[in-house]
Amino acid sequence: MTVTKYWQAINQALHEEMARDDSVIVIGEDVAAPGGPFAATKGLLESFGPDRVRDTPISEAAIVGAALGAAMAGYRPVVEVMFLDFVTVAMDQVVNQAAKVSYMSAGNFSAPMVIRSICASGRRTGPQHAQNLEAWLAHVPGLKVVWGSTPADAKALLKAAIRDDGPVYVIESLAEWSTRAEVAEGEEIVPIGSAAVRHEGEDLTVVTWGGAAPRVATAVDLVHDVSVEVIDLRTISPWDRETVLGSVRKTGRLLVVHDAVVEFGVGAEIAATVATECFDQLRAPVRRLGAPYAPAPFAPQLEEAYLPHPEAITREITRTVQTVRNAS
Amino acid sequence: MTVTKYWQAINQALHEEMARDDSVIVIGEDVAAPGGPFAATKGLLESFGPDRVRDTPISEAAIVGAALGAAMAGYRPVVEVMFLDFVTVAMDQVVNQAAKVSYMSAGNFSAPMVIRSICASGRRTGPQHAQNLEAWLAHVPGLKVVWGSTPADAKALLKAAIRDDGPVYVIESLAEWSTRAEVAEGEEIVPIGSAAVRHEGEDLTVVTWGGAAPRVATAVDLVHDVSVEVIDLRTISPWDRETVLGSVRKTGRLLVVHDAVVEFGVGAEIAATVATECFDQLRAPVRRLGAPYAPAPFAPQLEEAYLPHPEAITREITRTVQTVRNAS
Amino acid sequence: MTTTRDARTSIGRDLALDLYQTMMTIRRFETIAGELFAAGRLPGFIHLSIGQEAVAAGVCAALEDTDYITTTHRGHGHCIAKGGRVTEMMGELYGREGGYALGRSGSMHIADNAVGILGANAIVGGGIPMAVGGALAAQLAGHRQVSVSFFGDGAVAEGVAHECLNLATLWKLPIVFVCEHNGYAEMTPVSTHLANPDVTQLAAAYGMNATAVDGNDVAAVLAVSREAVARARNGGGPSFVQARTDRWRGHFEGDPQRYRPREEVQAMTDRDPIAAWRSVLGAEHGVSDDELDSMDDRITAELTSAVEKAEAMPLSDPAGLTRFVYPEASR
Amino acid sequence: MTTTRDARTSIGRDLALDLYQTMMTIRRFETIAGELFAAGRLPGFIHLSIGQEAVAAGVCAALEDTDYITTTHRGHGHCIAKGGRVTEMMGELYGREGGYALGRSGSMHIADNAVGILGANAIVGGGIPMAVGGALAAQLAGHRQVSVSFFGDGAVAEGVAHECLNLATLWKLPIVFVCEHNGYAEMTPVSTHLANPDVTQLAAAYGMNATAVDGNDVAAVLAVSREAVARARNGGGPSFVQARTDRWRGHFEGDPQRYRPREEVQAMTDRDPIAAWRSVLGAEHGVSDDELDSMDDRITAELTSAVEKAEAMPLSDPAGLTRFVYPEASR
Ligand SMILES: Cc1ncc(C[n+]2csc(CCOP(=O)(O)OP(=O)(O)O)c2C)c(N)n1
Ligand SMILES: Cc1ncc(C[n+]2csc(CCOP(=O)(O)OP(=O)(O)O)c2C)c(N)n1
Ligand SMILES: [Mg+2]
Ligand SMILES: [Mg+2]
Repeated sequence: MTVTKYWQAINQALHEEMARDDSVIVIGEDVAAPGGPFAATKGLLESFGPDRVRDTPISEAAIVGAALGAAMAGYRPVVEVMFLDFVTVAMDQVVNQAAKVSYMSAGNFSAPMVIRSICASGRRTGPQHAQNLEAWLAHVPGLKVVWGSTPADAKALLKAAIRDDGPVYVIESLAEWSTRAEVAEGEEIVPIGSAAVRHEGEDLTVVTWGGAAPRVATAVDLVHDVSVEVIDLRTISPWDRETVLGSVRKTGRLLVVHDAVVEFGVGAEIAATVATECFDQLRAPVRRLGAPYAPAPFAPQLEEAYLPHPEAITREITRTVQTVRNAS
Repeated sequence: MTVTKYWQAINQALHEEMARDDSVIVIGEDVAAPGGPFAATKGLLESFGPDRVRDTPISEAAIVGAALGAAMAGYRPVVEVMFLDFVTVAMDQVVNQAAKVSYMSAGNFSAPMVIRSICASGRRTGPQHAQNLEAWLAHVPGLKVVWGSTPADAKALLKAAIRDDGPVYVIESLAEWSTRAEVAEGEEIVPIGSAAVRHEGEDLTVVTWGGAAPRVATAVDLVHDVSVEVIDLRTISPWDRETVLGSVRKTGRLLVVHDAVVEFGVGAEIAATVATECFDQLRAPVRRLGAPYAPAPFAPQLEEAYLPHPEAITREITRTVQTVRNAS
Repeated sequence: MTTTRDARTSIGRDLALDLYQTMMTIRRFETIAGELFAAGRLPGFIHLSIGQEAVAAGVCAALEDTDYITTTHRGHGHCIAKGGRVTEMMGELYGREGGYALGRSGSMHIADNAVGILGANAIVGGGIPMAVGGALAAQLAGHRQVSVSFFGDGAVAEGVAHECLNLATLWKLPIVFVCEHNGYAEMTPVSTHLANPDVTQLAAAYGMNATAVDGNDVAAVLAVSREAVARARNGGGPSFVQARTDRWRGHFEGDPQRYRPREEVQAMTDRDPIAAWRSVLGAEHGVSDDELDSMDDRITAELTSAVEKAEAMPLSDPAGLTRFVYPEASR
Repeated sequence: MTTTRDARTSIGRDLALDLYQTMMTIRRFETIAGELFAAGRLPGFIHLSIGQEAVAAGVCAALEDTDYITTTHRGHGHCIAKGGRVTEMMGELYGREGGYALGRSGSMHIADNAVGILGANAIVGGGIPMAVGGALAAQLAGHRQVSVSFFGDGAVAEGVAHECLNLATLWKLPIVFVCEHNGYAEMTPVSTHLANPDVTQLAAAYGMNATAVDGNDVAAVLAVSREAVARARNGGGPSFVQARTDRWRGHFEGDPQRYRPREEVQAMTDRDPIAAWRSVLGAEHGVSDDELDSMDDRITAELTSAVEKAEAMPLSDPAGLTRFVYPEASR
């Protein structure tokens, strides 16, 4: 274990996987010579050379598709689509092509590839650079979606993603870029699909992930009268139903907290599933906390109000626990 | 009232709105001289001339964006993105640009434009032509999403969409293309955001829309022992919460039926909202019926099994009504 | 433009017959598919390349099994020419368990790892980046494989095509872009969808070799393809081939084609690539009409058998509906 | 290339001073913004166009208020040159209620209907289709307005740029595509991102007039812009202008620029478009250094006041967070 920053953990994962497996290649805008727009790919070019580490033009559709073709032909490309918002120009390649290759060929081809994007929520990047679009990706059969909220998870999930035989979308939090924490050297892998229970509790289950997870942690530290169980989903699709449902069966209450717009967000899937599966155990209505129905605003005071901040989370925790079932 | 086919109703809406308002223009692939790949724009070129009705290259991003620019500059473009699956190549223009123009300019600009796409579910068009992507669009603040399941609604919603001052995504069902029903001539407008109660009932609320709505209607005709209230959402975003919540408060049960993949679909938002808002009234767990977690398959027997068919719907209706609350 | 005479001289009798066989197999496959579709036996939509067979045959004759191709909604011909198995193809058109994709995908998504068919594609332009990726893999592996992307004139208006031309040139990838230029994007003529209908000029602007060829002349297509493929194999980077050809049928089967006069299609049949090649076979290789007729019969028999086998295949099993959403085995 | 001498002769003293004033306003606006950013007073990221001012000034001097522009993440200069108000711009950079977008949008999304700024854009290539749409509206309305899209060399690799070149040429739209070619896409040099760095060749292939110009020579930029704008106004369709220029700063403020040697930036300052124009003003229009210095002072004063006003603006009000998600009033 060494103390490592979030971005360095990502960097380590790339270094380790490229060293381990010759078929891993890295392509993207500014990833080679500049070492990545935010340094995540630093040193890869020097270590693995210009064939395996390539700067690309600003052509997200072509580079995602090229990664796909290379994956079908035996490589394990890791392609960087710088900000998650930019996947909008490569959506066909992600959704219609990469995610469906295995299915459409009945397993004759597979697409062992990773797409990495930053989500910049909380960094004042404005309406076209701070979207939380994980709900779109999760709605696509065949595409796995992971998002580590800690340096250790960012690293371990990326490694798992690279080793997965299908396409995995890896989201990374720019707001956590310089967060330091203990990270294992070498072979720590978080299996895709496994959530982490960050905090055990009895009264309420809070499910969160990605950019919201650190704010949930802060909030939980502020709450003293409620025993909160916090689950960091880590994998958004396929999500860890067992862990979440098991927890809600115990606590009887659910609050989902995410940075995406509430409406039609990932929280809806989790809340709806829990509402169905834990119907008899629920002691209070399932609740969701997320961004209001608006694009991500730029100004700090607006973005603060937009994203679920710790005070709002504690308020919602209290509110959820205080709701009592009326006669039905 | 005259009996009109679904596609003719769309065609009428376009004719009437172009005649009413000079600023309405129609652009898209094959929409002018050929009269539309499926005849929806038939006769527009002849009636309104080549300036206002334009065939375009296969450049969805450019044409959606051009429609946006023209909308910002005072026109009301109706742009056709042939199949809903193809919006993946224009997603930036739809989501980052059109949907956000009003917000990003604090109202200095608006984008009164319509994007029309066919959803071809049920027509054996395979994994890249039969996706139900309404959940993506609904997750985008600023974008309204409507989907008429009858000729009358297809017409009235399209007219409302054209008159709306913001961007509206209009989805149309290819499977209903030749369905005939009574359609008002002229000024029938369905306000965006208003659902239709297709069938009143006491035991269970079924919420549906688009391609699934006709199959729900068939199913309900097959069910005799349960009193079912059927709501056709018509507008997916912003959806008619009052009508749905009011109905579930009465029936105590909810089943959402849609053709999209269940996971992270629109049904999740409705089920989660109902689970929260009608917690005290729910007599059974909210349920969702939709496509399994797989791309849309091609073969008829596979697609039949993939989409919620009437028998599956009746089974789910019965199941939902039979569930009883256990002690909690 | 390579002249037909130059091109022909490098083609021996066997190869000449192979080219004929490929073209005729495509023609018959699609004619039969069209009939089956009209008879209501095939679900969905199908798009035929009748009239365009020389492009598929000529290009693929320059390729090895290990080379890659991607193609389009109008891709039966390319798949057949690249070595795709007609029975599994037919089974897929029928939506049967014995089809290439167990009926999941239909006519627009034929893929076969064994012969380098990375896939047909129902998204216009959608397959081009995948071919670039095949070329990238080939370059990385040092296998001297070549990747070919087939696409139509309509696809040239999709931005992703240009991204690929730029990227392939920058990276000197072993790829050949083959634009099958039939003058239509669905019902829209090229004059309405491309500002410059000579796509070689767009491609050449990136700095790659770009050649126009008569796409109805299989020898000419083969000649330019060989040149382009050799360039790619030798590290010379990408090439662009524009093959002008004719779509005899509607955009899809059932298309009433009100947007063009009957005479236009009539004139196309006068440029029939197969009839033309039949004459060459007779005149230059002394192949008799009888020999060709019996080859035609063998082809018809093979395809009739493929249809019979497809009809005998079980329907795709809904129990397997969610199989292969994720890959089942690791590589 | 239009020679500088030809270009200059058509510029009178007033216009010459206007061009200077525009360039200097951009330079000072951005210098101040850079300082404010370094001091931690501006949130988010900002991208400066210092060194590129002659493109914005030269192109926009050929435009009317009613003409449209779209621009990019590096768009302050274009917005200022098109008549954007510096106080509202500064307020937006600060994220204040008095900013153009009430603080919602920041530096990369300045828009102003009153002077035809359809918007800056944070998606590379994302604004180009919008400009095409402005041109479409102009064409439909018969207003003889012109639309200009500013974008960088990096944006040329985005497919949508090509879709727009094709569409605009097909429809003969009144648009000028202005590629501000500073040789970099973020940290990546043009040799790594464009197969053919001479973008005029790509544009010309569509059949439109495409001209390269020294983007550091404001007179030359104005001259080619006037030509292109006149062509557009007279129904002659689109033009393409490639203006080679220099980005003196990092991609964004705070970029350590390890990817290029200091000398490269040093050499750029020797090609300073403003210094060059100052000499012209002196030599050809007899404008004294004093006159220019006092103009500089007035500009600085105006911008200092803009900063003061911005600092005095209330913070954006979170109560209005969801306002304008849908347009509030019908047109
Ligand atoms: C992204 C996308 N847009 C539109 C379509 C609908 N479409 C299918 S084929 C076609 C025309 C293609 O023309 P071309 O590339 O010339 O190929 P051809 O059909 O002539 O072989 C269109 C518009 C599609 N499948 N994908
Ligand atoms: C679709 C998309 N991809 C990537 C980016 C990240 N990005 C912002 S600016 C930029 C470089 C743009 O280069 P160029 O077009 O030459 O403009 P310049 O910065 O040189 O003015 C990149 C890659 C983006 N904003 N949008
Ligand atoms: Mg074509
Ligand atoms: Mg640049």
